[in-house]
Amino acid sequence: MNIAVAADHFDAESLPRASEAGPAPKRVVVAYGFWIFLLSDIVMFSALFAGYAVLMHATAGGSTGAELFNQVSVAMETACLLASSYTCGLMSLAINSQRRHATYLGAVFTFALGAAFLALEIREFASMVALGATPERSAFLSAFFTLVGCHGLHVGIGLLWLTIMMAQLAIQGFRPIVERRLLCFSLFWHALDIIWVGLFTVVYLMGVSS
Amino acid sequence: MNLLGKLDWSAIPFNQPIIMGASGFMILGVVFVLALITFKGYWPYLWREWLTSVDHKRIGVMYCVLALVMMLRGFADAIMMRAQQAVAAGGAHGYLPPEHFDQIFSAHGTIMIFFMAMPFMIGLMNFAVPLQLGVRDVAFPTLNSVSLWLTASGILLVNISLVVGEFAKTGWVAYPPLSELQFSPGVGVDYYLWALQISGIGTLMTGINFVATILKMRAPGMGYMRMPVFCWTALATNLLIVAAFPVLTATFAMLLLDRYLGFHFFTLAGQGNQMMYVSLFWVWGHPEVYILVLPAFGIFSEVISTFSGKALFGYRSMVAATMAICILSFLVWLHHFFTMGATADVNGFFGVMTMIIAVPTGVKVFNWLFTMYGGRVRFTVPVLWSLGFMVTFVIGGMTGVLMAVPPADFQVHNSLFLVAHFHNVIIGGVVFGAMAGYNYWFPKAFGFRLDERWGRASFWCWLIGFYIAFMPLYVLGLMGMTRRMQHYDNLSWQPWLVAAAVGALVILAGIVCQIVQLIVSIRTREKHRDVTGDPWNGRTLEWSTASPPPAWNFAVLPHVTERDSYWSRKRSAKANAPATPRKYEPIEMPRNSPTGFINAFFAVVTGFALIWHIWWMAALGVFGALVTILFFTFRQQEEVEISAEQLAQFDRAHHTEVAI
Amino acid sequence: MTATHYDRAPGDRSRPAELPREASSGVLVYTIGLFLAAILTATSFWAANTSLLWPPGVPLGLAALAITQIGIHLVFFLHITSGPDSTNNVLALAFGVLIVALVIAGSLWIMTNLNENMMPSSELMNLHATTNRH
Amino acid sequence: MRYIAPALALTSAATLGGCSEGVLNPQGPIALAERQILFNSLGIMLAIVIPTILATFGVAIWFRSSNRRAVYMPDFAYSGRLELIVWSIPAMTVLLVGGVAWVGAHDLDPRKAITSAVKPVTVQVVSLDWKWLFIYPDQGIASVNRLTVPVGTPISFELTSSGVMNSFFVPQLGTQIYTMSGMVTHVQLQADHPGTYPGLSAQFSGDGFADMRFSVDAVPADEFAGWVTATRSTGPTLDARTYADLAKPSERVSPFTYRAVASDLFNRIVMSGTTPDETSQSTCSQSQRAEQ
Ligand code: HEA
Ligand code: HEA
Ligand code: CUA
Ligand SMILES: [Cu+2]
Repeated sequence: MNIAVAADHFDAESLPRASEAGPAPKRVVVAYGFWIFLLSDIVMFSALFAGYAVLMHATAGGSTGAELFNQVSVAMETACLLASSYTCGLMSLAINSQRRHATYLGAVFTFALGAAFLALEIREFASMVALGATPERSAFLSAFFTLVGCHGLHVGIGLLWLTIMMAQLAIQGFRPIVERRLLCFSLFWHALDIIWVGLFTVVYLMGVSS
Repeated sequence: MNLLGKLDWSAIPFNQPIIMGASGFMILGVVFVLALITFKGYWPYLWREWLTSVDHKRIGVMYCVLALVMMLRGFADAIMMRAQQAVAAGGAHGYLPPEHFDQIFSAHGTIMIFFMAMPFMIGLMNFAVPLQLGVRDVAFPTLNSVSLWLTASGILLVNISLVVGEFAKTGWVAYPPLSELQFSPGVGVDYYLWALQISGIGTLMTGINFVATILKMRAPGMGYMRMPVFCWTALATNLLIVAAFPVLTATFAMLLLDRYLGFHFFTLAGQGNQMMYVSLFWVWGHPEVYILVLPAFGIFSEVISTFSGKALFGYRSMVAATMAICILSFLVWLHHFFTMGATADVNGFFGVMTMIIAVPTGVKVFNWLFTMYGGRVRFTVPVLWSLGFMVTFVIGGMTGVLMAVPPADFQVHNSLFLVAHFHNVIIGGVVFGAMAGYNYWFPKAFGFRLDERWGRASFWCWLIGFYIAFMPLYVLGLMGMTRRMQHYDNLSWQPWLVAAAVGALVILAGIVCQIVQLIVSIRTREKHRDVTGDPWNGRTLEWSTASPPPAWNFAVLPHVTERDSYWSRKRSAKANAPATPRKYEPIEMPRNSPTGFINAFFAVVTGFALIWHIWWMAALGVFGALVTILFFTFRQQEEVEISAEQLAQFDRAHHTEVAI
Repeated sequence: MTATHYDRAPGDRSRPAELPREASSGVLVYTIGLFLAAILTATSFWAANTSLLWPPGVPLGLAALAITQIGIHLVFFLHITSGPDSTNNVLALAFGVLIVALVIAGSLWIMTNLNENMMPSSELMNLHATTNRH
Repeated sequence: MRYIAPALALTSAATLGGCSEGVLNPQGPIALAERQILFNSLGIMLAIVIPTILATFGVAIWFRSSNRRAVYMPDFAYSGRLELIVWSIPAMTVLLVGGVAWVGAHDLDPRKAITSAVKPVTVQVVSLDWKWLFIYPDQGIASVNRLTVPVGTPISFELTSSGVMNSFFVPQLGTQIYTMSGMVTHVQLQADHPGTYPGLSAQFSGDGFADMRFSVDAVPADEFAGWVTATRSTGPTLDARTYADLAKPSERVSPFTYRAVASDLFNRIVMSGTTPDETSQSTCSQSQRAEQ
């Protein structure tokens, strides 16, 4: 190889690999940090999932999942959450192109669908409690309420977060920091949907079939 | 409904002279320090420069100070246990009644692991990692401050338990059903759980912060294979934190739900499963011990190669070994309960997996050996700690592997043999590593070196004290003595326990030397002043800037072209002409923020309220924390600008022209 | 240096910073994702409730469907790709998945093993049944 | 053999302390095998750990900076050959010890029956706050804080707990095992020589833990039969009511025996913890243990 050419090449346009490019832009760092947080959150859920799987049959003579779960309600919850993930995606497109009204619209839909999900879930919990199937009844129910409730809590926090972000957007406009936070929010929201996929499969579907 | 929940005057143990004495002493100390600060008018300075600081170096120093203070508390506990076991033989019951002794070993274990060893390691990582990476701060500086202060909240709660109420009487692992309401109706376990939940959140955020920092914020040119080994071990450590701590949080949340809301995760009633707690606890617990020891491995790597005047031998092997330990540590947790009755296949599998960790660890030991081989080893204090580590840790590692053989563990599980093992690896590994790092980076942090003579004295006291204090425990374990015994009948154990107590006193001498070393060094700091910024002929980037480094670490981000780049730069620079004048550009640094401190205040309020079932106060605390965070997120200005002129001025004043 | 040399933020679609911000292709991606996810979800619910399938195989099928759907979400909603600028994101994800798998599989293995090994004897189980089940 | 030296060192250390009650003085086949495994593994590892320690001293001292005779090789930072050795030495050691672990785990599985011509004696163990109850289901008797067993006979233990977790451990007989409420663990042990051996709980269980000790009387078979007969003729009987009394927390209980045991009591104890709202639950030390 011609050394001169190589050196020339190096001086001119050689692009260092990402790992050698120096500190990454703030947007990448923030989103990556949040990505790591999401992974840790998923690990936390995995412990709850493990707990649920271990205690699934520990009903202590109380009701079983098959007796308690209402497939229709779960299907509706799933539909709400999936649709809200979609509107959240559309919202992030609007954010990318800095269209304020479209962003609000996306947020409103996302919020409404998320709230509907929560309402359905609360209704489901209430009906179970009315049947005497409270978390104090058995280890199975403790694990069920904790796992599903923890996801619901995340959805609730997401709704609160979304509200705050809309306020920030209204006050501060599309500042980079607001955009970064909105990016994190959409990551959060999609991750909740992913957890829900695991949840309805393991808890509601597998708990009923077989 | 009582406005103060379960809290009343009976929570304060007036009838227990030892506790009251200790707490009185502690309170006096705190009051004295606070009064001194007020009297001297230090508050504004402290608030501005430290409490609200988001500078990773300051945060690192504060972590280490916290760890140091907690070391004194943990050590006081240790001495009390040693004294108790030295006298409570035969018919004697010693001076500590069981309910007190039980709190002491639980508090000692909890404090040492969570509030001494971990803060120390996190402190050193905070201080050194961004400097080694050649960047100006961590990825999320304010979050970093929040982490620190949440850790402090946990520490405060644990110490409040000394005066108000009680601490857990369950051991540091808090196995149910013993830790369930049925068997531990007091607030002790709640102190334990909330303190660890709160500080655990802080630790998790540290983990996230450092993973993002190390993977996304390195000086230009610093590819993965050019990172200092300490950064690699820090990466592995923080990956472990991120992966393991959520499991602990979930497990503790389950126990809290059991205790507060009558759930049945681990209770006897309702078909709860106590074994699941044990399993989940160690899913976190085993990685935790590597969270402690991996940064220490990194420190030893830096120290040994620096003071041998050589590059680290087998860098790639070191990196591979570190990452192997990181993954393997999630595959071994059952070795903490071989005796629970799993089948031979399960026990055998986890036993073998455990031993496999000895391979990468052994590789590290041999690589350190070969690093010294062909070097010019300067026996400074950090090197002494490193050598003490290499000799001591292999013994502790060996007894660990011994217990990984299930049939052997059937005999020594929960015996003092086990206690000896883990003090052997923790003191010989983690504490020695902390000491090495402390002596190594102190001049970087404060601009002067620590006194060598007192440092040496401290090392020898520690080393000798350690062997006297813990080798007898191996023998006692084989003699059939279990851990956590408030008293015992077998008189033939007593001589060994007396020896162990003497050993602890020798360690105490070591700690005294440590403190004297610090005082002497501060007094004679002009003599030990380091103006070059590079007192050890260092290899990594932290030595290329001034000591103490400016807030921005590097006026111009260094450009890295190879491993150990500072060292090789120095070697080649000797021949070359002085570097060309640098061009400065203004930079932006994160603004200080009281968010962390205020948040921690509310965390303490919330934790305390939850422990004592003071619901209104808990709600207030959570609300306060939320408002604080909201306030922070709405602020307009995140950064302060530092002008090029300021940078140039600093560099001129500190002759940091050697810099890259 | 331009931003292209850096890794991409998780959740960002690969979009060089210089290109005009433009959304229509983005909508398409999300819509495909929604469509696929909806189909998979419907299949899952159907599989759990039908009597057409061999019962012991159903949980396995459900697991496969769930994993596929999670993949769909990752690709279409979270824009995870195999591109070099996404390596770090994928590696982190892989680490997370590995840990999740170890925690769940390990816990289940250990706990079922312990439970089986410690089941009270069969007559006990009868006692258990009489006291517990109605 | 190379493990003899450490074995000698450790044994002498133990006997120097006047101790004959630990795991280094086994009195049954299980403990004997376990001690052997302990020494073997230790020997294998010492063979590499001792040289490592010596090499650390040696290298550090020889390459001290003041030693002019030592060569300085600042660039000696990689050697493929050494690298290979560095990985393979611990790997080979682990292969060996790992083999011991795997085979040992199977060979000394606590549940595994001890091969013997003698028919095993079953003992049901219940850990209580803070004492031990031993039920002999076949003999219909029970004993507290003293376990009497025939020498040379495999003892098949079934263990449970009335409340918190404990660990049943007789160092000189080997293998400890947890006792947990609602569950039954198993271990098979045997005493080969007559004598009295200390037993204890190895898992912390609360304030009275330090006194949770018992003694094992290993006696010849005929003596054991005599003991059974004698026990049957004196003392109280153990049924649900007397058990509830016994289960109340107490410390330092002197050994005593029960003339008869309600059949199925052990199983009831096992189940009592798990059933909610059951009268038998009060047999757990639930309320009694609540201090203050
Ligand atoms: C990090 C962990 C750690 C450390 C350092 C120690 C240090 C010591 N420990 Fe601890 N110990 C535990 C973790 C630790 N221990 C745990 C987890 C348990 C189990 C608890 C349970 O049963 O649940 C336990 C239990 C335990 C017991 C109970 C044994 C039993 O169950 O019967 C005893 C008995 O004496 C004991 C003694 C000591 C002694 C004498 C020291 C001392 O020798 C060492 C003193 C250590 C220090 C003083 C800290 C390090 C000092 C520094 C870093 C100095 C910094 C100073 C400057 C920079 C100036 N320990
Ligand atoms: C920093 C902390 C730390 C570290 C690094 C380790 C390291 C190891 N530990 Fe330890 N351990 C603890 C802290 C630690 N441990 C604590 C706190 C507990 C008790 C908790 C409680 O119950 O309260 C515990 C308990 C514990 C147990 C449970 C025992 C029981 O409860 O009965 C076991 C069993 O396998 C074990 C094994 C090991 C092994 C195999 C290693 C290995 O990583 C060691 C590897 C190192 C070496 C082997 C030395 C160097 C290698 C060579 C020179 C190569 C050649 C050597 C060989 C091939 C053998 N540990
Ligand atoms: Cu209580 Cu001895
Ligand atoms: Cu471990």
